[in-house]
Amino acid sequence: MDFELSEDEGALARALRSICANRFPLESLRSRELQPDTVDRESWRELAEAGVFSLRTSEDGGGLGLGAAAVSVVFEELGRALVPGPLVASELAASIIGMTGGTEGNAGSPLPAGGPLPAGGPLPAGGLLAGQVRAGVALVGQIHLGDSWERAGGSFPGSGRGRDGILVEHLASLDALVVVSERCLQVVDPRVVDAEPVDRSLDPLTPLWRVARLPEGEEVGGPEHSRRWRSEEVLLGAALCVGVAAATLDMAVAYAMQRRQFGRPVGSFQAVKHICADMLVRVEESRCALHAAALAIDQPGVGDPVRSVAGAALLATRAALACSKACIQVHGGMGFTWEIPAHLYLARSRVLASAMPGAGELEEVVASRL
Amino acid sequence: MDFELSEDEGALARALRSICANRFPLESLRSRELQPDTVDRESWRELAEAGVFSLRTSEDGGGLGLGAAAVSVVFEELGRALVPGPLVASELAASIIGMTGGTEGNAGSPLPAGGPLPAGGPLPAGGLLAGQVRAGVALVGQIHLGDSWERAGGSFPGSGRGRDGILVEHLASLDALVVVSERCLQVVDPRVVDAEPVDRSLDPLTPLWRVARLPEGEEVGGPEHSRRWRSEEVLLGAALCVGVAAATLDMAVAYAMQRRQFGRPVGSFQAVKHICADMLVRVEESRCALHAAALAIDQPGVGDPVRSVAGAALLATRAALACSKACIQVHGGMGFTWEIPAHLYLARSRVLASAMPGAGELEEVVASRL
Amino acid sequence: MDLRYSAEEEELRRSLRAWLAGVLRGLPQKPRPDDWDARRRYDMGWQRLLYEAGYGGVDWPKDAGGRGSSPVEQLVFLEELQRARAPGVGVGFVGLLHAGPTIIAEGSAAQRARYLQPILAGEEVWCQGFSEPDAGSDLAALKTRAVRDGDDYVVSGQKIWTSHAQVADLCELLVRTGTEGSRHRGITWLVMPMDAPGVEVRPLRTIAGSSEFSELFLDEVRIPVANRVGAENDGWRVAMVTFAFERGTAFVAELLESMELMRLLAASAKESGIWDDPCLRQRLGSLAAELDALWALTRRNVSEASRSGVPGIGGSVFKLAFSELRQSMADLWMDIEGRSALVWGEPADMWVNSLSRTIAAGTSQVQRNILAERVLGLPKEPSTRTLEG
Amino acid sequence: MDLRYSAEEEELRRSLRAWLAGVLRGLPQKPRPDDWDARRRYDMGWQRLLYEAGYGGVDWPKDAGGRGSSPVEQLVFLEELQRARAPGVGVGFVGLLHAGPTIIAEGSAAQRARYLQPILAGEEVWCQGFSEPDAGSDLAALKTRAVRDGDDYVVSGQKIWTSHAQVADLCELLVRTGTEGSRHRGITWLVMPMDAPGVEVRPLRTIAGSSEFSELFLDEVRIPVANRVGAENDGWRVAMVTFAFERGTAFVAELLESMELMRLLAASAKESGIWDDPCLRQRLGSLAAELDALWALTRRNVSEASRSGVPGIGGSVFKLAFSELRQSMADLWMDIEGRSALVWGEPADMWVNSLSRTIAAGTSQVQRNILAERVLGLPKEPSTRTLEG
Repeated sequence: MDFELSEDEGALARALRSICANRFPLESLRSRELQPDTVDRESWRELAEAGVFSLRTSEDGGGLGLGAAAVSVVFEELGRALVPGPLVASELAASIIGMTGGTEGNAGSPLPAGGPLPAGGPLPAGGLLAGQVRAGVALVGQIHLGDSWERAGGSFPGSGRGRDGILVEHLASLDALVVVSERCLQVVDPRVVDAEPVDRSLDPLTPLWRVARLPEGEEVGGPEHSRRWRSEEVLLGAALCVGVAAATLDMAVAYAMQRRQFGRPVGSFQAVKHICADMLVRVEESRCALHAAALAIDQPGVGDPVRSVAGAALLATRAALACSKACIQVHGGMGFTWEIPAHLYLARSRVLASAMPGAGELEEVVASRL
Repeated sequence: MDFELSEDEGALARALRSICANRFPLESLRSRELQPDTVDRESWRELAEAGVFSLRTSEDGGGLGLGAAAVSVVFEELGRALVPGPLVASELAASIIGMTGGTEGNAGSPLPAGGPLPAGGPLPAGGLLAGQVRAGVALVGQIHLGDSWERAGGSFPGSGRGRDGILVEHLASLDALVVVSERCLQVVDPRVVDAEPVDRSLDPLTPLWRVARLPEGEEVGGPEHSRRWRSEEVLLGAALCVGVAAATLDMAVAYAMQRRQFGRPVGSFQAVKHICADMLVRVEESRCALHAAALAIDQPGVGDPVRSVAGAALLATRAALACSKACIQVHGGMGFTWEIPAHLYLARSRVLASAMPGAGELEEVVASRL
Repeated sequence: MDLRYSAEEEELRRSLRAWLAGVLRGLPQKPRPDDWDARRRYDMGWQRLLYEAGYGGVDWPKDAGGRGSSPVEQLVFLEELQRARAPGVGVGFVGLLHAGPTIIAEGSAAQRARYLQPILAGEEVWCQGFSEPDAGSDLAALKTRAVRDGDDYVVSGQKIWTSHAQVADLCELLVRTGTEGSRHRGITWLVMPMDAPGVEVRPLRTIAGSSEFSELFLDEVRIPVANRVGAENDGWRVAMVTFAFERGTAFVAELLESMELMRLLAASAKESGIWDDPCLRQRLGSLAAELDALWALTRRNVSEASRSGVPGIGGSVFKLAFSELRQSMADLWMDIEGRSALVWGEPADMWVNSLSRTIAAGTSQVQRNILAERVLGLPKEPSTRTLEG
Repeated sequence: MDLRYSAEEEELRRSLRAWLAGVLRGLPQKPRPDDWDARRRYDMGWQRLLYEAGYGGVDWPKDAGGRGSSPVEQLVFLEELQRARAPGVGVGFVGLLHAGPTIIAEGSAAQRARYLQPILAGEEVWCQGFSEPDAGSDLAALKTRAVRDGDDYVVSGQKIWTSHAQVADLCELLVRTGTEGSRHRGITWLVMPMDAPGVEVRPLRTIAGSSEFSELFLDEVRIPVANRVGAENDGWRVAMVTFAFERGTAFVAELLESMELMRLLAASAKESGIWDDPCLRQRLGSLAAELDALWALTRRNVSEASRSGVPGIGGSVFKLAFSELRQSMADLWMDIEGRSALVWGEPADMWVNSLSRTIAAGTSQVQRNILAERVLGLPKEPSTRTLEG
């Protein structure tokens, strides 16, 4: 047993951190705030080329053949850097549908990597995925349709239906849209979706569209794929949350060292120290839970994947929400200005949490596996 | 509107505090720890003579004719002083059954004030209560029998049934035992109850008996009395809780001023200050909620008595439990010694909370009245 | 203790209710949050209506042009306004609740004559220039300098968190006239006309995306010495004196609005079916119980203020508890809305804004220190004592 | 990252399991908590059995008579002991986990020869004389004085929170040999025989009513200079060196026991029907998820210790989180028991004892300071820095 990051995993994390620092520096992200297209396709291509979306694709299939643990390490970095875009669905499309090789008949028509979709005509659904995912540059979004996660009263997780109808993230940037239902996975051409942009989204880097009518798509996976999709998207979401929590801890500590009040750094006050210490506990706990959950998927027998994924998601969403809030508190008045990016993490935490089952549901899952 | 304590109410509180300081100093209470009889009948008589159990009895009936507000002020003091004994049931017996004048036929046989019950023979139930309560010295305990408060699984509040069967407090000291059920109130002679003492009780000042068999008693009140009993015992319990919380705040502050660590009083450290400040918030909130609930009973139209009593009970039990715990924390290692009385408040908080509906049930009541 | 209102208080309630029923029908539409000129017109128009009906300064003393009502009467006034969903104090806030009361208490006869009536009549808008970028929770560290030059002070520096500066006519300004390091002892309170040369207003965007606050840049602004309220270097005391004017009613409108929100959330949860979730019901019940307790605490504070003239300890207790409660309420609302909460709207706005509550006007950390030191009597931290001495 | 155990680790598990299955059948009954002589016999008897089977000091180095196992192997060892419900370390705690490792690291050859083997073989019981009434969280303030007199130190003072002093043969003692005010720099580490004249043990009753701890009163106790471990005035460092020996496994037994308790609570709630309450289920689920996370954190700490030899930051994080979690678990248990919890028993005992967790071995307040300062690098408080400098 060795639960420390292996050399390869450490190298992967460092590589991603460096790509994010180069391609997604906060200043350049912020220049796209509140715009309908917050994803820079060139940077996305670089992520793809670094293997972000093909980590779990088999080596035969052009991927790296790694496991959930490696992906959770990578997604923590993406969360930490606030990388905008349909990260989770794009990875799942590669690792789940990509691995199926797409639906029959379309597999032979891959699209040019990173290029626009051919105008008009029917969507080469499975082929699009199989092709582009291998090339690793497709932006794939998702929608959840009424399944067991749907809650009475409208709100429903995944990119789902709320009081405002179904909301989809990043629609204008997407190459493909996966519709997830209990029965199957379908792929829809985002250009034929009847949707209107939301006036203002809570997260300035996650634009939203309200879907009025969703056309029938091409089926690219059955109930087994659906189940896997829904379970693994929770793991990836948890990884992004851990990254968000870790980033806000770093920000809070840096500010507490530099900002002075009452003649000394605010970080020397016990009250501020204790806020930071509690953040640290949340980050460490949720990261360890995340890695244990990923290994429970990768290594049969080391743990209960259902229980540990639910537990990791519970702690990670809590950590992201609580730490991003605490980060604003440590920043005092400055934390309440748009200029300081603390609020971007807060908003992102909500976006990520809203794509998960609620805390009560996750707790029920854990309790049911005791 | 004037929500400050009136002069009379202030005088009542001061009088009680002084009686408690004289008759129930902590040292003398502590000499009775873990004994089967923690109630000193002489001191109890002094409480009774000060009107503690006849505050709400009409002036015609020999009482003071005051309302729930006055009783809540008095019971806060009793809670603060950790006065042991069946305070709540004794007050309710006076204000609820006493007011009925007892059952027919027995009203004319009051017992000598404070004296023992006549040995053997049938119990002059209503008469006992009517007589002794007027004299104000009866020690009246209570038992709750399976009503809507009973929870599946055994635990049930009031002096009720748990995994260990029905537990009664202070049985050996009682003059009468009121059995509360949904249908009626009955009085039972405690000497004919088949019960064995519990080896060790959580609260060293609240001895317990496990009841094996409970004889049928004399009916002294109908469903209306039962309902009132159960609602008002929650208010009185809340008042005791507020007192416990207030006492632990005082103790914690006094210790924090005197104890030095790292060359300064521990109370000068932010971390300790913040614990104390949070205790203060709980005490003030729960006391205001308590008084508002009492007035909602006394003054029709000023509030919803059901909602406000439930809310006050919720905040007061939380305050007692949280503050007594925080008090131990502020005392550090010393708080963990038997010698320092902090743990007595902690144990008493549990005793009081266990006589209330659970937090979830109280929250449901409040929510249902929104 | 008596929670019943007296006959006079009930009479005030009846007449207010009648007046509100009439006047509210004629009100124009509420302006958009970022149309500052319209907001000024709307809020000042409403203040004018209150003034003409004799409600212009309910809590102000009669000799200052107010109604001289007791704190309890003021509570009735605020309850009725909230019940009728009347407009709030809006951009009149600083004038009516802070600068005005300061001038009432500490201003000269001439200053009272000049400044008070226009506040009551809805003619002049005030803003507050207290906080600075490096003097947040530690207000005594402020650096904006005022140098005496003949009959003027020449003021340079920077202020932050100034509400509705865009439409303000006057600013209550704290400046340093003492030496650097003089802390509380070298501060002076001035009235600054916002159109004075050298005053620059830069709206500050908050995390809610709003422009409620601004930064003020002051570059050699000349302010007549006659505009000084109180003595030179005595401005800290002058600024603090207003807190004595606060009679426990500062948060009444928001508290009542919070209680209304709980009812709405319960109603909407019943409609949508999520009311079937007992954990949600219990969260709601718990928050409602705490709101009820804070409403009781408010009535206690107001009663104490009616007797003693000052609100006592309850105000600090209230602020600490209410700040955290608003955050919990907002969290609950966001959870109930689920995915819909990602569209910017009322829940998101409340959620994001609730975060400023544990920061603004003294962080919750500072509030806890205040409660511990001033109410419970715990000793100050050695280092802070040395600095504030 | 790899959570699978190696073939060697699995082999250790198999042989341990086989041995435990046999040996546990022959164990006498567990003594009552207040029968100290019986407890000593029981715990030392068990240690003797472990020793004879080669498990006497799993984590001790081979040249000190131990098994020299890796932290991961130690984890396997602790897991299997817990799984088999084997006895805990009991009164052997201080010798095996603190005094022994200190002597291994800092003792002379003669001291190693004299003290180590009797610990492993279950022959000598140790206790710890570190805390004092006025030196709790601030251990460096200790006052017990040792004055050199020929070949002896003469020691007078008072110690508190000494576990199982009633049955201890030896005491690891911290005394002040430096000047008053020398803080960390004037402390010396001594081995004190408990039967030395002048040593008085007074059991201390805790709020749980137990006699686990005692006060030690030392009145001119003569301790040979030969009993000093490390140099004079270097005792602080000597005492701290043991922390490096801690490999993240200190709380493994309790953590595993906590996870077992969650299973039992769930099972009993299902049986009694309160499992139908979703809020209870969710509270249980939330605590179980956090326990799972702490189990993951433990495996991370142990892995780190296996590589680097020291446990890293995880240990402090673990202690802070686990202390509060134990309190929440105990609260839940008490709530589930309801009225029955008023009869003293396991839930009450856990509930009351859980309160010491945020106090003992550094209050949670001190733990947070440590995390903030040593892990996150936040500056020390000025006053504390001056004193500890």
